[in-house]
Amino acid sequence: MTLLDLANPTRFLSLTAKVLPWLAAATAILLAVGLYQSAMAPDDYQQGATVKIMFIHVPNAWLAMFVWGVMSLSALGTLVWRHPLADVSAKAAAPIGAAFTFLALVTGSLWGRPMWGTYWEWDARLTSVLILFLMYLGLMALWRAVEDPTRAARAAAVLTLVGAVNLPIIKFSVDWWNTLHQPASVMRMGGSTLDKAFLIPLLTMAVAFSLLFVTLHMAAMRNEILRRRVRSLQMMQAGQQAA
Amino acid sequence: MQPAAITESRNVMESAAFRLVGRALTCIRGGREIFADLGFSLSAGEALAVTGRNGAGKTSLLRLIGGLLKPAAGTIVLEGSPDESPPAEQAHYLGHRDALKPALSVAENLRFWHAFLGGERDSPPAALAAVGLDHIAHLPAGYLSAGQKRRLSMARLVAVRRPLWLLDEPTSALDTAGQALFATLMTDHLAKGGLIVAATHAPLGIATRELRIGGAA
Amino acid sequence: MQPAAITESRNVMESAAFRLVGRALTCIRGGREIFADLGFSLSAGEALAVTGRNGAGKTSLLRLIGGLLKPAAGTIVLEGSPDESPPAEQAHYLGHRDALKPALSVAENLRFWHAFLGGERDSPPAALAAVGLDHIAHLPAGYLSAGQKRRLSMARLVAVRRPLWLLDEPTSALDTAGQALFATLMTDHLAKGGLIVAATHAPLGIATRELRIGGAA
Amino acid sequence: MTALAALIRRDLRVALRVGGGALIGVLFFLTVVVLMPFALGPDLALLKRLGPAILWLGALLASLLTLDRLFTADHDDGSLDLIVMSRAPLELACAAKAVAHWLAAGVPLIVATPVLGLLLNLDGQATLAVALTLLAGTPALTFTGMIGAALAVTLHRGGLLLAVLVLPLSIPVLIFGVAASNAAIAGPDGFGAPFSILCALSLAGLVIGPVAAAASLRHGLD
Amino acid sequence: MTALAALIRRDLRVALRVGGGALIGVLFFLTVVVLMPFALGPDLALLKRLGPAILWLGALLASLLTLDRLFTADHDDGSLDLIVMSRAPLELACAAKAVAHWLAAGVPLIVATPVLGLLLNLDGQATLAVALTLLAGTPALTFTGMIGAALAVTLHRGGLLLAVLVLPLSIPVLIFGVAASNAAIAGPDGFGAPFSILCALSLAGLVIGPVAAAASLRHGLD
Amino acid sequence: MTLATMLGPYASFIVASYAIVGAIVVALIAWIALDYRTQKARLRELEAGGARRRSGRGVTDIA
Ligand code: HEM
Ligand SMILES: Nc1ncnc2c1ncn2[C@@H]1O[C@H](COP(=O)(O)OP(=O)(O)OP(=O)(O)O)[C@@H](O)[C@H]1O
Ligand SMILES: Nc1ncnc2c1ncn2[C@@H]1O[C@H](COP(=O)(O)OP(=O)(O)OP(=O)(O)O)[C@@H](O)[C@H]1O
Ligand SMILES: [Mg+2]
Ligand SMILES: [Mg+2]
Repeated sequence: MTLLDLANPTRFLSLTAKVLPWLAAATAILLAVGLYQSAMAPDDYQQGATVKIMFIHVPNAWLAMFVWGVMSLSALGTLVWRHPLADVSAKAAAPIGAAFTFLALVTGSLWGRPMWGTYWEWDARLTSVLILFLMYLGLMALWRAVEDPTRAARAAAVLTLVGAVNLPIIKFSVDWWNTLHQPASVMRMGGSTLDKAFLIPLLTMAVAFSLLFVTLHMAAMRNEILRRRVRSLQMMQAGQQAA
Repeated sequence: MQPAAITESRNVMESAAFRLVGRALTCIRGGREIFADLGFSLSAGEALAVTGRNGAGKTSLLRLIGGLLKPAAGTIVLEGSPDESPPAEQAHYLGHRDALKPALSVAENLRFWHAFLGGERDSPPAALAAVGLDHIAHLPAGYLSAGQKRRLSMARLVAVRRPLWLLDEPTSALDTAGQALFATLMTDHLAKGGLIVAATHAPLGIATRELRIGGAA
Repeated sequence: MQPAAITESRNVMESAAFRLVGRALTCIRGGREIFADLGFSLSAGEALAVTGRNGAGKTSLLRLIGGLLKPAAGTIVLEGSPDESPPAEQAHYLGHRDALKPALSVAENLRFWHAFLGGERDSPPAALAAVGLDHIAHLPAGYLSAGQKRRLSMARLVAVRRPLWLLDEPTSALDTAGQALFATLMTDHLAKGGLIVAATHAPLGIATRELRIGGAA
Repeated sequence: MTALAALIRRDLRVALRVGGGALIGVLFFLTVVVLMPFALGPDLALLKRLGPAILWLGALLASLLTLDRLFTADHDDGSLDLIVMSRAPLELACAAKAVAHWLAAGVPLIVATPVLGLLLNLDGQATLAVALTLLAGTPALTFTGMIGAALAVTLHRGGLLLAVLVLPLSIPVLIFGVAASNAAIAGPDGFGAPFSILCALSLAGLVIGPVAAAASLRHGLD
Repeated sequence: MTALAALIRRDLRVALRVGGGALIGVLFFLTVVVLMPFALGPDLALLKRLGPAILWLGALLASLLTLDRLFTADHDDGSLDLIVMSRAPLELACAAKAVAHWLAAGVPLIVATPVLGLLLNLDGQATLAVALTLLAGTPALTFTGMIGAALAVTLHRGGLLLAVLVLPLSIPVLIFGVAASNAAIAGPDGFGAPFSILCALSLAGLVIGPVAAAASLRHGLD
Repeated sequence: MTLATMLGPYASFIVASYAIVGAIVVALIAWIALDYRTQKARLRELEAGGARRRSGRGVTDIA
């Protein structure tokens, strides 16, 4: 099994059909373990039980950014190598990434209310995640708006790459802007010295959510391939009737 | 802006034995295959009339040659081109849309394309006279009738010299005199060693070879 | 949206002896006089071919009849119209521009005009079939070739019945089969007592009277 | 009636398809609102104070972004000729087009207001008040803008007049809209007066807009 | 070179004659500024503090308004086909079009700034600083917006969808533009850093914009 | 010991965040599964209707 084999959509379908159940099972198991570990995790001396939100908030936030990275790679595949599976991968990833971003926002807000006393703050990190969310939604709208998938793929690829350049700039500039106007009122635990009691469930959950992404992405890619087959069959039928 | 005519004595078209060759072309648009495995070849001084039913893919073929569409398979080359440039850069494309800005005058429109397209050129006023529009050079292009717009597009072919003409139903909207005029222009162009590919439903008034595209609609 | 055909037995065109009469028409556009003192008259079942050089004023005359331009002098009336309505409301206008929205499908485009124009109507699917577009009814109109767009415009003439047809170079972009089809449609329309005024440079394939507009360009 | 309903349906469909769908309107306002803190700084109190103005600016922008081609698009593809010739009175056809435009560009804003209110830290009642003023006032934006859109067809060089005429016309709408919203946020007392003016502007627009647009189209076609 | 100069000259001429774009932009800019005092209430100090932000917001939104038909207009009349086929590299042609657009729509904004500064109670030096940042930053707005304009051709889409795609891309420009202006008003010290970043953004846009636009046009024509 | 006492004063926030994550993840899975079914069904329908993918088109056929 080489990468070239994977390039063939039919090959991809049959291969993933074998892999998918195992992946799904692994995801389920790891998620269960992670959930158990987080339930058992002790309260933080400062944050109390709300620290439990961290175990879902942080993986979602990480994935929100990771998925854009996956889409950027796919965009390169579309523009540079014209790889048909790259289009499929980019399109399938967008809604999943948007969902993770949404969850990072929601869990963050729900954590912010007890911690900072407000659901929303125009803080640097929060704002850049919101922008990320908007960009996901824009990209999904773009995919939806154009019937012809190859045409949409190229436009989406250009936009994804420009967005990939832009996001760090936003993040960086927003940081800068916040320190300029007022000191960040953000209380962070800092990724530095996290107690093992929190670190282990967090990492388990992070791995579990990553697996969840891989599984969902693969399944969504399969759907997308099928959708394109349906489309080309429909087109061909129209052509046959014409002839 | 572009003052006078640039009339070099050297003429690209005469100096090179051009041949436009398309091989095994397949065109897919909007997910539907328009035509497959189409081939043609055309030497300097020849005109090819592309015919076929509505929706057969005549316009699509012209756009493939002009590089405005990418073929799903196959190649198009202009053999004998001195500088290896793609056919698009050696070609004039006269499509359904006239590439005119209604707010600019007739003369301004032509002068723009004259300056923008570059290469060997004749003077714009002479070109306007050649298509019979010199008396309305100052009118905004938005005021022109359908046939007058077509004539203004034709003026572009005269003002800027390109060896390959891609013409999409060039005589539509032209009156009888206009069609005769256009036939003369094409004959001249061919005599100078030019090539013409024209999609058409009506006779062009010149000797042509015919490429019939199957397909339906 | 518009389910089935509305085929009343009463037919406006048959019941009234229509006559379209233009008297002493002068048309001024952009400050220039296009034509002056033009008159014509046309009875039910007759077709008038308006001819003339490019820029003579053929399109302008059609637009005068359709009420899209106001004559500087003269009148145009549809005599024998049952309800004193202006010619515009009794007319179909088929201009150079196809009045199609590229984002809507072929069927949606036709259904819209069918519902919007109102009056006596036939079913849109039947009209699509009549012009040979039924197999691509679901395609976005933006995907159509030039001739297919023209056919879709023709479908409007079939789907909604109007006694007076104003046609501006109707056969341009149509293939041979399309032109024959259109000739049949026009013959049918005339046989039912309709009127046709068509600006054209090419023979229409039906018996016509001719109105030649002088002018130049 | 069928004719007008068909026109509304078509324009809506085109707007949604070309603009990317019904949700895009909401997304657009979200984007505009998210933009504000970047310019104004992350000062929640200030944002809250500016909230209504931001929402109203978004409304104006959304209607301008889509209005300028309201009639020119139909003119360019030849539809306008047929609409003018049709049996439906041109005034009503213009009104129908305006309604479709408002549904596609105005309503999403009103629907999105609660979400945006959250981001701008407005409380429930204030959000409701702003939504109400938008509901009352955005038709006025559409109807005044329509006059400019019709002029743009008439005068081929017409963008100029479009801008000169329309934007000043919409400034009163903006001012009263913002005033009414601010009044509602401050307390229920001052709300009535600007709100009724806003309604009056919309009603006046409903009459004047289509009539003026139709007149300009009728005289301006060529 | 002649080719590109001709393109710039043509686009400028069309813009000035048709009038629409540039003037709508300036008037919208004006509207945004005029609206602010009403939104903020009679707080002159606050108005002055927010001045640069308001001007920058106005500039961003105004450029959005005028950009969307940058390429679609050429596509609709068939010019774009010829431009793509021509011997001038498409990237340079795109850049030329952007330059023309900036001259027609961006420069008037900068020229209008002093007038608007008066309305916002900015003193002379502050106004100058804002105008300077606009001069350095609006090209970046044009160049990022250009990507959206090219996508509009590729996608056959327009209106709000494009605004949604383009606005997030222009956020950094907004941030640094406002930061530089504020710094200039506060004192000459902090001005350098954000201003040079703004210039860098414009330069980066000068490269990325035309390349991305050309890529999208090349793939997207049909 | 109820959930609320175990999770302290902010139980509702914790439960809500877990619930929302759960709901969205389930929704994603359901959407993907449903999508798979509909595509499969449409494919079967089309193939029953006589449409057949041409072989040898290889990679391009999904585009
Ligand atoms: C809507 C609100 C919020 C959003 C959008 C958000 C977003 C993010 C993002 C994007 C990350 C990953 C950053 C990185 O790894 O560099 C993150 C990590 C994190 N967030 Fe949040 N967050 C929000 C609210 C909160 C709140 C209220 C807290 C706690 C008081 C919090 C605590 C954390 C922690 C502890 C991490 C891990 C930090 C690390 O990896 O170093 N977040 N959040
Ligand atoms: N919008 C306009 N404003 C001013 N003058 C116009 C306008 N449209 C056309 N004209 C002028 O009116 C004259 C007649 O135009 P018209 O379109 O009626 O000609 P036509 O007979 O249809 O020509 P063709 O055969 O080319 O279609 C032309 O000389 C043209 O320049
Ligand atoms: N933009 C497009 N997207 C998808 N399909 C298209 C597009 N344009 C044209 N087509 C389809 O491609 C086929 C060929 O179109 P083309 O315009 O090449 O036909 P043509 O031979 O020029 O016809 P005509 O004689 O009507 O001009 C048509 O069936 C049409 O539906
Ligand atoms: Mg064609
Ligand atoms: Mg004409």
